[in-house]
Amino acid sequence: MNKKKEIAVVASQEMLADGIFSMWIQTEAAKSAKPGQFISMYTNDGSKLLPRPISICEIDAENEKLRVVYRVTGENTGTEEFSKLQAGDTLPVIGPLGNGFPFEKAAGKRVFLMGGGIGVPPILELAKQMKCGKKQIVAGYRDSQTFLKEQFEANGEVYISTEDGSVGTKGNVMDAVAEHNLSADMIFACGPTPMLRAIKQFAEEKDIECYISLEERMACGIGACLACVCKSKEKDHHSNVNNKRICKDGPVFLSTEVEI
Amino acid sequence: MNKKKEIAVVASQEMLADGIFSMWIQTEAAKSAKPGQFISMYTNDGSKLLPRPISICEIDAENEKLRVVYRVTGENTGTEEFSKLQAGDTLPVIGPLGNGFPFEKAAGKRVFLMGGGIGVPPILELAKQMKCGKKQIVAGYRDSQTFLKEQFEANGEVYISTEDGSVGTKGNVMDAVAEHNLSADMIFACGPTPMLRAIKQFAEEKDIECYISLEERMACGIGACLACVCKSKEKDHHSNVNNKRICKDGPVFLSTEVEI
Amino acid sequence: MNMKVNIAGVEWKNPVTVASGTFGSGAEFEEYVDLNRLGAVTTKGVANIPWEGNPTPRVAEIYGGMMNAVGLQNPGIDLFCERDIPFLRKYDTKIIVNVCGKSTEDYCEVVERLASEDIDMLEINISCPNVKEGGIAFGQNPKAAEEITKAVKKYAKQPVIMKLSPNVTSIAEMAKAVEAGGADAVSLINTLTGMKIDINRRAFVLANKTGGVSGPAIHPIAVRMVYEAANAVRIPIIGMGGITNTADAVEMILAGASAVSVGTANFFHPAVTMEIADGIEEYMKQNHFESVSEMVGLVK
Amino acid sequence: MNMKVNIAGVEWKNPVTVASGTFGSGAEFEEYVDLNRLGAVTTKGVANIPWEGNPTPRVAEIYGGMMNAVGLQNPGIDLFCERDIPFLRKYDTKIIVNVCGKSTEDYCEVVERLASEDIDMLEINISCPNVKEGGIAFGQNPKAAEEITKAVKKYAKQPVIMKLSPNVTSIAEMAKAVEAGGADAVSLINTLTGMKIDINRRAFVLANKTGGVSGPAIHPIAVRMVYEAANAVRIPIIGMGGITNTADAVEMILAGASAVSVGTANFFHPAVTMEIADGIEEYMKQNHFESVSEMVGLVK
Ligand SMILES: Cc1cc2nc3c(=O)[nH]c(=O)nc-3n(C[C@H](O)[C@H](O)[C@H](O)COP(=O)(O)OP(=O)(O)OC[C@H]3O[C@@H](n4cnc5c(N)ncnc54)[C@H](O)[C@@H]3O)c2cc1C
Ligand SMILES: Cc1cc2nc3c(=O)[nH]c(=O)nc-3n(C[C@H](O)[C@H](O)[C@H](O)COP(=O)(O)OP(=O)(O)OC[C@H]3O[C@@H](n4cnc5c(N)ncnc54)[C@H](O)[C@@H]3O)c2cc1C
Ligand SMILES: Cc1cc2nc3c(=O)[nH]c(=O)nc-3n(C[C@H](O)[C@H](O)[C@H](O)COP(=O)(O)O)c2cc1C
Ligand SMILES: Cc1cc2nc3c(=O)[nH]c(=O)nc-3n(C[C@H](O)[C@H](O)[C@H](O)COP(=O)(O)O)c2cc1C
Ligand code: FES
Ligand code: FES
Repeated sequence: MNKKKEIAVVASQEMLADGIFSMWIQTEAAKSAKPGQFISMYTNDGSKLLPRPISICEIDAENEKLRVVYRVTGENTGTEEFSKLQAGDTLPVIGPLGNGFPFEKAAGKRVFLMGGGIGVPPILELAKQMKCGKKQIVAGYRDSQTFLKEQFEANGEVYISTEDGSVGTKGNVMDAVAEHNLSADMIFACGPTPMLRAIKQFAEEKDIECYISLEERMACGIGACLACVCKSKEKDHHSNVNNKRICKDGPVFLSTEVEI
Repeated sequence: MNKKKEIAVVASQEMLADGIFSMWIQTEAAKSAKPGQFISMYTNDGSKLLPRPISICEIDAENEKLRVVYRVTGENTGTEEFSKLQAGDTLPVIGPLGNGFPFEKAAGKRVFLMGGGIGVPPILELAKQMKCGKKQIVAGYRDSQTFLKEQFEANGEVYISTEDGSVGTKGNVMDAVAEHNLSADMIFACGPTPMLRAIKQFAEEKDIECYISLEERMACGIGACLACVCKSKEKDHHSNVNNKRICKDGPVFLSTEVEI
Repeated sequence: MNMKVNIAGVEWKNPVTVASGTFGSGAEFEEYVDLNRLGAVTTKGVANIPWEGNPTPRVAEIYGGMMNAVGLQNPGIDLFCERDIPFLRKYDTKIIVNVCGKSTEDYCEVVERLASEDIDMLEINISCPNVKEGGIAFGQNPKAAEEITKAVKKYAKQPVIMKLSPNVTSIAEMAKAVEAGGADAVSLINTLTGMKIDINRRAFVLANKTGGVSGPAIHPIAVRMVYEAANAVRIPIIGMGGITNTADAVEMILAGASAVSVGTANFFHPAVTMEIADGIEEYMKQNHFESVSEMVGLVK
Repeated sequence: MNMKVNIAGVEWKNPVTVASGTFGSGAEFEEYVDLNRLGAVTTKGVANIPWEGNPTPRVAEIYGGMMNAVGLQNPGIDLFCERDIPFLRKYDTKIIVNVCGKSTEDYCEVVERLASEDIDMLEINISCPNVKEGGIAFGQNPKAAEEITKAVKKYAKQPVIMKLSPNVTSIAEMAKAVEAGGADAVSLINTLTGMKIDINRRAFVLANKTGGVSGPAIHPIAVRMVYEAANAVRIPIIGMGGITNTADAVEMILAGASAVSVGTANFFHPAVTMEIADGIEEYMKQNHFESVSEMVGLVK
């Protein structure tokens, strides 16, 4: 009984790109957070009761602050409500949740850190904390609004892809890998399912150890409701069927463990 | 099609007494408002959808501002939410609604303006606008927190009753009338039903023209849903039964018209 | 692009009407809504004689919605015909008269009386949970629902919409029963029966003890029932229950409703029906629908 | 003052348990809730063999609540007995095992297996709307409900709570049926069947098309059903559906529930059950109740 829902306080909020917001919040969750974990963010509107799981983008453990970067998905959504919060406003959260990236395993290795779209933000804290041989950050965006790019450049070699070709390689992160003829011993990736599917296939073909962060609708965020499962290759020890809970057993999985 | 729900802006808010708040709001509704009318105030929380009908306490038509004075009825209520609003915050409202006090009829008469509890506030604008022979304001409170008393004193002769006897007559407004041996040709009253019942009886016994402002649960506030009816003596022309709508035909009724 | 819909032979200019009992006979909303913008106006239920309705409190707020036990207060068919029909006829919209009663004879009397009136459709409320006799009794039993439909159809000169209760095990069965009885259309859902207790007074919040739950809280249940009914009958469905915005209305149509009624939302957003009519048009444009009927029941 | 309640011969330290499926087997909530503070823990439904459950998405947010179609994923009775019962036994709370199945035989197999286990009560879920076979079929038909109750009672060594579906015309009739079948208690309500459509993708939000609606949105419907059931049967009632705070819980008890289960609220307020247990105690103090049973069904 050491965890609870907490009323976090917004420290700052800014818009990074069209519909993409960055928020620093004051929360105890920062003390124990790891890259690749997420927090459940709750609205202050009684009609919207379920959590919005949002990945941790940066951690300032000392000052007990977390940064989240998120996309407003539409009108009258929870994320739209979040985007209107200002410094001093409150925000109920639970976290940190999930397993996080096993970045210790990267020591000495040549690594791809791959992020696509709104999967880019969690890669930042990972890039900051990871110690490895060669840190190759491959970030895929829609267009020239390459949010967080400067911060990535301070933390590794950066390759950019954009769907419209306005910056870096035209196409997705795999196109950037191909264009620059990059290679790696290990992959950490977060992004839309089609991107993760391509990365998983690439990694398995080349026998690269690959960790991917998955997404699913959640209700509890803590492993109790069985809403957020993905298909696992083996029978999961908890569920006794071929299902793993993304919120609790993930969101980060070894690519060979799961079917997507 | 000249009316609409409007997003009013809070101009100021203060606490007048324990759990009693006063708020000035910027709203077009001020332009046409009359004493005894009310506004429907809506929460910003999607779980609480019905209006909170609140009487108009003061009108500043020129600056398009209205004052409401209201009681927070409990935790997690709409009125509690209102009490947390600060200058600049928004508040959806519809109004002005209802008929208001027919105060023109008071010209030259000796009048009682009677308010009890949270029925005191609407008496203020009435006292300010009413022109009459003798303006006797009788206000009943719970205890020594006699909110709005100073403003009443600037607008007529003031008699106070308190339930605990800490200020003025111990008891209710009728006790104050008795103690001071007051008399009148016309009464305007707002307050809890038992008080209105006593006033109605008093007025009818003495054959005094008496207007009382009633309360009932509302859903539409504009006369469409038939939620807020009271029993009327005669068949109401609109309903064709012995019911009148408090939101539309009232909230102010000639005491002999209604049964309470 | 065509916003028109044809409900049992009656052409509405758009698929948006109001739910009975939430809009009076339109007069009170005249200041907030241009009634010409509605496909139809559905009136508050009317009986053969005036009804007083239930004691107050008649409404209560609930989480994400409300509960009512108005009990079908109404001025009776005579005053209704004299005052409300001429009022509505001034507008370019269809008139749907909602009919209530305590016995088959009551319903038939009103329907017969309306046969000679200038109105467009009849909606027969066999699903009001707030009156002791009649109403819901017909609405929770397929045989009784079929019988009353047949009886009413004998007297009806206008197309008959049967309004169904959600307080049943199988809405599909109820829809089939009224279709078998000759209904020209069905509307659903009426309110779900609920109860609220004031724990401080230790008493029911509504004088009637129970009331009908409406508003956004019931929307997903309504969508499911519209879907089930649409898969059970061929007659058109007017979908309602918690519709509060364009998305809710479109959802109902995609589930199988040929038109939609907006109820409780009128109380907290009086202009909502106009916004929804515009919103549906906008949605159709963006998604390249030529007519409303293309959308009806599209999601299977 | 006495917070204890006696449900079919089993004494709980207070009237608060969790609704099946919203609390796992307690392990995941151990970090958020002191399980010793609960009158009982009701486990996620368990079947004779492991079930995979439904495809994702399995949940959707709805106005004032949620919809789920988890489809009773569970590890099967063997792993359950081996792992979950010993885990729960570490705590000073009663254990209610929720049982699901696709056929009478399935249910009986699990119940028989549990006869020799150290658990306190059985809750038989005949009301899950999210699995094709079984479940709801028993829960929407009084005869079938009575029969399965009888069958299960033959094998049961612990008191049997029958869990009822709200998707019925008469909850009173269902409660009477399971009472006639020998049920020791009833619990209600399970979820109301709902549907949500994504109008942009023009597809169902849940992979299962329909799902069970839960959360505050359904609370007034649940209170009404508890009231109706309480007036129909003598066996105790465990009330649930949208309980989110102390007032909601007290309301259920005043309506006729001897104990309450908190479900969906755990998802957005993990410590809610402890707060409600404290809140009920506080309410009893303030209102001078000596025991919970004095409050049960007090509002008539
Ligand atoms: C582990 C994890 C990490 C995530 N990290 C981020 C991040 O860092 N930044 C970011 O912008 N987004 C992230 N997402 C996606 C984010 O959770 C959704 O975009 C967000 O919940 C949508 O909420 P809404 O209020 O905008 O939409 P609404 O439509 O109002 O949401 C309704 C419900 O659906 C759920 N939902 C909707 N879309 C998704 C989705 N894609 N995944 C899960 N639930 C969804 C919501 O949580 C809510 O319960 C993450 C998702 C997961 C599972
Ligand atoms: C014409 C009129 C004028 C009023 N003027 C004032 C005023 O000037 N100041 C003031 O403090 N109060 C006034 N009231 C009472 C005020 O409307 C209620 O106290 C308020 O609605 C309670 O809302 P809540 O959010 O605190 O309570 P909640 O318990 O959250 O309310 C739940 C629902 O019940 C309704 N409700 C609860 N109590 C009442 C009540 N007494 N009358 C009507 N509806 C109620 C609410 O409007 C809401 O729809 C007036 C009522 C009416 C009818
Ligand atoms: C205050 C009120 C009064 C109602 N009166 C009637 C009525 O007279 N006849 C009828 O068939 N339905 C009546 N209803 C039910 C509505 O027409 C509608 O079926 C129901 O409220 C669900 O829609 P909604 O959630 O959009 O309100 C009433 C509903 C409310 C809230
Ligand atoms: C995610 C989820 C899973 C559920 N699983 C079960 C289950 O396994 N067995 C069961 O009898 N009820 C199950 N239910 C129903 C709940 O136990 C409860 O009856 C219902 O949700 C109403 O209560 P609530 O509104 O407090 O959640 C489940 C509900 C939810 C939300
Ligand atoms: S969201 Fe409940 S188990 Fe993952
Ligand atoms: S509140 Fe609807 S008629 Fe008065």
